[in-house]
Amino acid sequence: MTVPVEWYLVLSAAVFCIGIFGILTRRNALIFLISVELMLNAANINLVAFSHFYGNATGQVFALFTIGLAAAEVAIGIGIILVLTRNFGEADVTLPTEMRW
Amino acid sequence: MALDTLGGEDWFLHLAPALVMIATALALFGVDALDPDSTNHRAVFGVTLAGTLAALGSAIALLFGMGPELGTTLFSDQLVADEASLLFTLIVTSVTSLVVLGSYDYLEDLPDKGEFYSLLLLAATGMVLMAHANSLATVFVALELASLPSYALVSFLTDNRGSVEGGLKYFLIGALSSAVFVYGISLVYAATGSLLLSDVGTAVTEGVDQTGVLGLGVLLMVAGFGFKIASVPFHFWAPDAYEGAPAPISGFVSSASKAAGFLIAFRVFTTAFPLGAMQDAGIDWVFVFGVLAVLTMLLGNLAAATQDEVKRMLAYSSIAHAGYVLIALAALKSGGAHNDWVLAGGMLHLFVYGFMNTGAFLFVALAEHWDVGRTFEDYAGLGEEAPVASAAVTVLLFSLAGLPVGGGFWSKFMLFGGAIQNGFWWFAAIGLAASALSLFYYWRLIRALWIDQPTDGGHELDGTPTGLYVAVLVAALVTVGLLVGVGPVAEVAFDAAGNLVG
Amino acid sequence: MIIEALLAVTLLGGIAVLLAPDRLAGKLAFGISLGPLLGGLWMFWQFDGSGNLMFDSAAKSFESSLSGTTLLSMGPWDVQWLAAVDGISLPLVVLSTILTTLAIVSAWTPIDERQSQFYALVLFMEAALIGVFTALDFFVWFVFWEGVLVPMVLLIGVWGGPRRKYAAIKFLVYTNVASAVLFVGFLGLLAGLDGTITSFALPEISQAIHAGELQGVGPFSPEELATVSFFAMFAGFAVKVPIVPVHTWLPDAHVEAPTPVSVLLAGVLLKMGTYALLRFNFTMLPEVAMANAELIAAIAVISILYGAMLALAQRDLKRIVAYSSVSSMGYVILGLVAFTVYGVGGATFQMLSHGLISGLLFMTVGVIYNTTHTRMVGDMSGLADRMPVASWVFVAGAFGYMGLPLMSGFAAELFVFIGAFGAEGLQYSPIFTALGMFGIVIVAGYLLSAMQKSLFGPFRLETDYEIGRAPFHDVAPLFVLLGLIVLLGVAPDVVFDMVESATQPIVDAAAENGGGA
Amino acid sequence: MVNAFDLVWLIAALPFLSFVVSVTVGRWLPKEGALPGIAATAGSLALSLWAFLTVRSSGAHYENELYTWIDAGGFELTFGVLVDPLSSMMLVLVSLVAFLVHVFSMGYMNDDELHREKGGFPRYYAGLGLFSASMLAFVFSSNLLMAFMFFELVGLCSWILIGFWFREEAPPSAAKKAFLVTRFGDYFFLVGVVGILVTFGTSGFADGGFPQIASHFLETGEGADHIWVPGDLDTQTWFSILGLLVLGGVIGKSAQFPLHTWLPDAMEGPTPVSALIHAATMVAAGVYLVARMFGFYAGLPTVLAIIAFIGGFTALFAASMGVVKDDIKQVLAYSTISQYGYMMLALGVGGYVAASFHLLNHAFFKALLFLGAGAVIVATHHHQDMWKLGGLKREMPVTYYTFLAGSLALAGIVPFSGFWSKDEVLYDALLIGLEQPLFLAAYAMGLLAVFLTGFYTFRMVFLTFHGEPRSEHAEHPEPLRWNTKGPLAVLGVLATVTGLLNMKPVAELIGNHDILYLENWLDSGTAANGGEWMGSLTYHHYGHLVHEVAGLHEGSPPPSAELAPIVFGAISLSLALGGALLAKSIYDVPEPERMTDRLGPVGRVVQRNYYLDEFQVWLATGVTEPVARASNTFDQGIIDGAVNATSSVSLFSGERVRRIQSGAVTNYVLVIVMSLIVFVVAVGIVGGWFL
Amino acid sequence: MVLDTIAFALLAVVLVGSSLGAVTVRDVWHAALLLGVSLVTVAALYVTLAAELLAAIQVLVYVGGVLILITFAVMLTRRAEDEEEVSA
Repeated sequence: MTVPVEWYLVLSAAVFCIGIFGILTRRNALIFLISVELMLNAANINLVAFSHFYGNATGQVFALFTIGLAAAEVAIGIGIILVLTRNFGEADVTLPTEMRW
Repeated sequence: MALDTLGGEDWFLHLAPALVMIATALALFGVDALDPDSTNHRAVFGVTLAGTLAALGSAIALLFGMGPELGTTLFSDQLVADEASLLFTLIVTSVTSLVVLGSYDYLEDLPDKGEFYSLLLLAATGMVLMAHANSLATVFVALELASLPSYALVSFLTDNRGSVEGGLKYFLIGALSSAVFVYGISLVYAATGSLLLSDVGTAVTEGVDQTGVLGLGVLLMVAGFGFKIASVPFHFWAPDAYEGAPAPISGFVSSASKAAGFLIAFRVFTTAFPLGAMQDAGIDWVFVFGVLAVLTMLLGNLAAATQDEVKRMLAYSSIAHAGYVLIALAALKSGGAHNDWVLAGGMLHLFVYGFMNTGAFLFVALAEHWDVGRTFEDYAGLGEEAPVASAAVTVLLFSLAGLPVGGGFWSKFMLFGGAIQNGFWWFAAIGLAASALSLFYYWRLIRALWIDQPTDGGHELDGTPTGLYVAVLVAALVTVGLLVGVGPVAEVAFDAAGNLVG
Repeated sequence: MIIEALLAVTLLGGIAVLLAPDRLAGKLAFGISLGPLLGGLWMFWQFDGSGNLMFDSAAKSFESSLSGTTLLSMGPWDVQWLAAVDGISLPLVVLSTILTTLAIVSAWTPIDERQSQFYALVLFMEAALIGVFTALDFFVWFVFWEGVLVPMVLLIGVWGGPRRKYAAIKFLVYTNVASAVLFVGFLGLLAGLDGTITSFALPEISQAIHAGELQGVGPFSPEELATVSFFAMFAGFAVKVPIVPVHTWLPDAHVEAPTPVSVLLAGVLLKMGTYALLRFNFTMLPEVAMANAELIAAIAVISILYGAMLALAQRDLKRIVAYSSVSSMGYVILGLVAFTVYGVGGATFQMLSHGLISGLLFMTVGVIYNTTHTRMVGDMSGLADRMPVASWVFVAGAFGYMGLPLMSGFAAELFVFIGAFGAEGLQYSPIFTALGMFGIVIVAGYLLSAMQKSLFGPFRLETDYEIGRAPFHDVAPLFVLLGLIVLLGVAPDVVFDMVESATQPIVDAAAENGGGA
Repeated sequence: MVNAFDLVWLIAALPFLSFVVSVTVGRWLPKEGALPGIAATAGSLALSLWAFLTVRSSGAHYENELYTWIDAGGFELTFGVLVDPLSSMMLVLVSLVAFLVHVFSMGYMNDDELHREKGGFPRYYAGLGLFSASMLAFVFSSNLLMAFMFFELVGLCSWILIGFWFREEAPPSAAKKAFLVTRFGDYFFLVGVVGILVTFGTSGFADGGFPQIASHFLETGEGADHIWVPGDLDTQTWFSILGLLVLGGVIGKSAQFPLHTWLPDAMEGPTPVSALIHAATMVAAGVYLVARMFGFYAGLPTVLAIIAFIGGFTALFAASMGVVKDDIKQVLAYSTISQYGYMMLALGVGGYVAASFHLLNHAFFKALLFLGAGAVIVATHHHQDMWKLGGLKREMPVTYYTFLAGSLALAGIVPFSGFWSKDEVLYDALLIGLEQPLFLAAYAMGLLAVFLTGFYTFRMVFLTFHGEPRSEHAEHPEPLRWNTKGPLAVLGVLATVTGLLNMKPVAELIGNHDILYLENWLDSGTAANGGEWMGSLTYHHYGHLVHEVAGLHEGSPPPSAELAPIVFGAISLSLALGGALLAKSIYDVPEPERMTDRLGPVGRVVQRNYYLDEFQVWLATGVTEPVARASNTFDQGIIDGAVNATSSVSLFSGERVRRIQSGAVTNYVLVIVMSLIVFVVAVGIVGGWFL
Repeated sequence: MVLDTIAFALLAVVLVGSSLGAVTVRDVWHAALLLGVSLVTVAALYVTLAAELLAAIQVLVYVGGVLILITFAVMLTRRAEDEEEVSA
């Protein structure tokens, strides 16, 4: 391994931050989902990189779980987003604000 | 390889509650699949209740030593079976049983009953697994297993904008939090090279090079837990989701899910991040939890005090209670003589809280069933019309406030007493002040029930929903029973806490 | 077993009353309340204990075989069932049972809705009161202590006057904050005794503190811990007593509560505070009390005078009696801080006396209110013309309150004054006492004015019905109370003997620990 | 053999029994309680006489504990009986007057159809019975605490009886005022009692009692160990403080300046009550108390001076107000105050015998005057204004002559009783006054009051009985029955002759001190059996204390030692006569004029009682009430306001806090992320991650 | 050696770029496509880290499953939006 593992750390952090940036700036529920996926991927990059670094498979296995769960999450999320669209007419997360305070 | 040694000695016995619930959930799919168009509610309900009660019974049996010896790890240390896991299995299965009981009447006119119950059981299974999780990987998987069905359950009323809104917020914040959480795990892995809690603990104790990475990871994990247990400032989903969700689900999520979240927090932070080593490394998570605890107690109670709707008040009160339990983490002290007391207080409070809070939410379910309305004013006069249920919820509310009419008194005493013993008297002071304030808003509901005159001549209460009634009564009776019978539970909690903080 | 039996009878009776139909509830509750009443009197008759339960030297009376049973284990600590009485608590138990029975009778007229709930709550409260005065394990005690709160707040909230909601929530939150404070204070003591004690038994804790086992906790040295705990508990109990400036819940609660509840509130509930002060603060931590004797005495004197001045400004008969309680309770504090047999014993005696007299006055005001539907001094005049019995009983009670000799109030106040006047541990004790004693002038001022304006003069009251005599069951309790007041005034030794025997150890301990005398 | 002393408790118990009878079954009895009262007081009188005679015959004194009220904490508080010359004399006096008043009441109350109080008489006789019981028990109290307790009870009875006509406006108000003002004095008394109990560990009067301990200490300096003194106060100063505190009660009860204001108002009560309580007995309680514990006061010169000065001042002050009153009972009330001033003056100068003497005489002649006034009042259908009376001499001869006897006694005209005792008081005061100027001032005031007394007494007599009737009622007074006339006659005789008991000037003149019966009687403790402790209750002993311990020496003897008492007696007699003659010249005319108007502003001030009532009312309503109201405002506003503010602030902040839950999920995320960043930065900086 | 570094740099640039694009482009559909790009890039990154299996699963599950789901959702939700635009 020639690329220092810290670089992966930095890269994943960058992706993670991009994800947060997306969540903070966009109102579309799907973009929200996409951003979350990016963050999960950032975690995976870390896991895989350090799995490689430490030479054990733990990280990779965990990354596998993460991918699976991310998929499930998207499935549930899309279900909810569809219901949201049905009820509120738009996939805009800032729309439902009936419950507050 | 024989079946019984697949994951470790007697693994299926250790995991019996979870397995029973998974099996029940699958059976439900089966029952439901036979005739999807006209679900036989009684059958589905019966199967579910039988399953949860079986799980509850097995948990109790295990706790009483009728199963294999406790304190073993399963599946290459991925899972652990000890007093703590059993205690929380007990909490989760009890709450689930109550919620199932209460759901029968609640679901009467709703579609997709089978799905509801199976999601409930799957979520409960996830929570039980959370109680058993012994590695960051299983923690995350179990957490997600518990969360994903919960999202669906919260937005179960697909035509109800409130339910959808609550579900959406729950899901969005949940997704963010799980991403943050898993990123935190990845950083911890990066710093320590392991996901097993004990191994992480060892690595931390031996010292890690990347303190910043570890610290960031820990804090991100705190955020993840904070979401799960609805601690300020990660609580934002909670009031909206609890308010929007079907009332039994509000009770379920705010009791069981919170309890499970707390247990893994207890386990992770005591095992994987030993306090002494972490403080040496400059990662003072106790301080962070202290801040969270104070913020949560204050904000939860203050916001609850000014609510107009009963359900939302209970939602904020549930946040406030998370604040009390956070003291269990915040009042730990490196080498403190009474860490077990503090931690046991937290566990005990979660146990009692499971009954008190679920009972209270089920009472709201009862009111929703009767179409009473949402605000305190709408509840006026219920005490005369439904005296038994009102009396039960009165007891529950007083107990929530910490008056010694129920087990809530003991658990609060353990929490605050332990904090004082460990020298964190200000937590006790803030907690008690907050409790006193909490009495104010719980009283508003009691007042509405017993004192206020109904504005438009009372309610038309059609029918007596037996299931809900039984559930509320059982919750109240257990709560009162815990006033005198808290001893055995407290012992288990002490043992469990002793195992964690050693 | 008698204590346990009293508790069980009262609790089960409460449940029975709860299930009874409304029209029978009052009579049934009366019948049930005779059980604890007779039991209490039997205990009083048979009492053979001596000394103070908090001390080793005590000869316990009525301690059953159940005592010492471990209810719960909390880690290394046990919560036990410990119940016994001594010369301080037994009179208070008897007072509670007497007043409860009388309050139930006096409720027959004014309480006309949700009767079974009302009487059941009263009985539950009686059980909790007996518990408070008999339990010797902190947690059991605290359960009873808070257990009094719940029925009381419901009684005020459901059956109270027009502002009952405000009064109830104020009472609830106020006293609960106080409980929280005292709880922290006591937990501080427990923390300081870490490793010494294995149970929460108050005698054990008290003796451990006296033996100097208290250790520092956190930033506090043992002395600081004792002081902090003392004042935390003092503040907590002060609310219940109540002592100025934490008294403002009292007038609201008293005024809004229905008459029988006011009777119990003033007659017994306030005594919980002073009883606890005596049991906890002044028995366990006498040296702190003595070190701050002047401060406490000043608080007591302010309570007496300020409370009396407030009473002077009131126009509502019930409010007058309510504020006068603040004043009267000040005497108790003054007596306690004196640490003399007459002071502490007189304080205990004053608890009893005030319980009886304020109960009598509240009941009389209630009888008047039942008939006239007003309590405002300015609204009525010459009531003695139409309601001679109630009026003259009120006069008798008022003179009892003013400390007329041969009534219990005089005996109690005199004992307190004698005890406080020469208190060795209290600097300027004669001045404090003399200032406090001025309360007897102000009390005469407001009670005489109120009587002159409302009872005497030409009869004047606008009603559209005939003002007539009150029914027998309304006035009968008044005479029972009056008889007891005179009995205690003429023969204080009936009670004071046992009070003295329970007081002496406290005084001795104070002399040893506090270095006074 | 039954001993009289063993039955002394019955003296109080019998009237108490009549009280119980009146309260319980009184309304069904004939005369509604009067008869049991008469029987009981007659019994008391008989027993008192028996006790008196026993004391006289055996010279024995009797002290006994009846009942231990409480015994705790090192000293016991008891009820006991102390019968000695002073108390036995007082017992006879009180029971006699009580008996007569009971009899008179039948005529005054029961026979008066016009002012019948429906169902009220049992209450009246209950009050009288309770009063008699309390007063008699007060008299034979063996200790100060017991005395205080019955002192308070007589106050209660006074309240009940003044407010007897409670359906009217004024009586309840007067009753309240009487109780409050005396209560104010009793407050000091109670402090004093408590102080004495704590200081000496006992409040007994007699053997081993506090007067003995105190005087023994003052005399010899011994026994300091058993005396508790607060702080580093000088013991004698402390005694003086205690003495002054007790004196507070005396001033209140005996209506001395400045707490005298209640007594004139107390005249709202039925007139027999005024006679019994507010003239003859209860008001005497204060003076009696000082006499009772004179062993304590006798050694305290400061206190004695204060007593004397208050007494002298009150005598003059009250007399000046008596001059201008129009209501016959008011005149008598102020004269009562004035006469008690004389007694105080006497005590202040060590004139223990003179005070007792005047107390005795005054009780008879003032009771007589009040009953006479009562007879007038009842005969004229409750007209009390002297300007509406007049000329009653013809229609009511018995009343007139007895009233005249009482008036002569009051004015101090020889040989009626008042002359002898008043003269002795003034003579004693003069002797001390010659040495100490302060006492001389008191004497001068007393002397001046003699003139005023003569004046107002005869103004009253002339206006009431002489001249022409000035109203319908005075013209045709109702006839009176035996039950009114009988008591008047008895008292009339007594007022005339009791002065013979202690004719000091005569004794000095003839050099025979044996005729000083009263002085010898009060000194009989030593004379009779010479018992060790009884010495402490004798006039002799007191005199010794006053002279040796208090240091009040009698001044240089007057120019002619033998003539002295006569000379000064003549001076006061001539002053009294002068006053009487002045009154005659002004008022014994067919058409007397109101002279008060001519006095101008001074007259108005006097007529308004020097605005002292207004001042006290102002203290109550102008100072105390605003303070109370201010306290209430403070309590409601600040203290309760703070409580409510706490809740408001909580709720307000709750209202604010919950606003961060904006409902928009992006805001939630923002807050979560920002707080996460804050946490990371904070913990990072604290933990040193960035180093 | 250098090759690895260059590959990493290249992948990193693509990853960051496409990720940024995914969260910033206006159109959701484009965002989904760009997410696909970044997911594939991550898979490529896995290959460089000797996690070929994971890379395969990443492509299968993410690109094959998740992305299709998202695409599907985009279609569904967009239609709703369009309808609203039409009606508006």
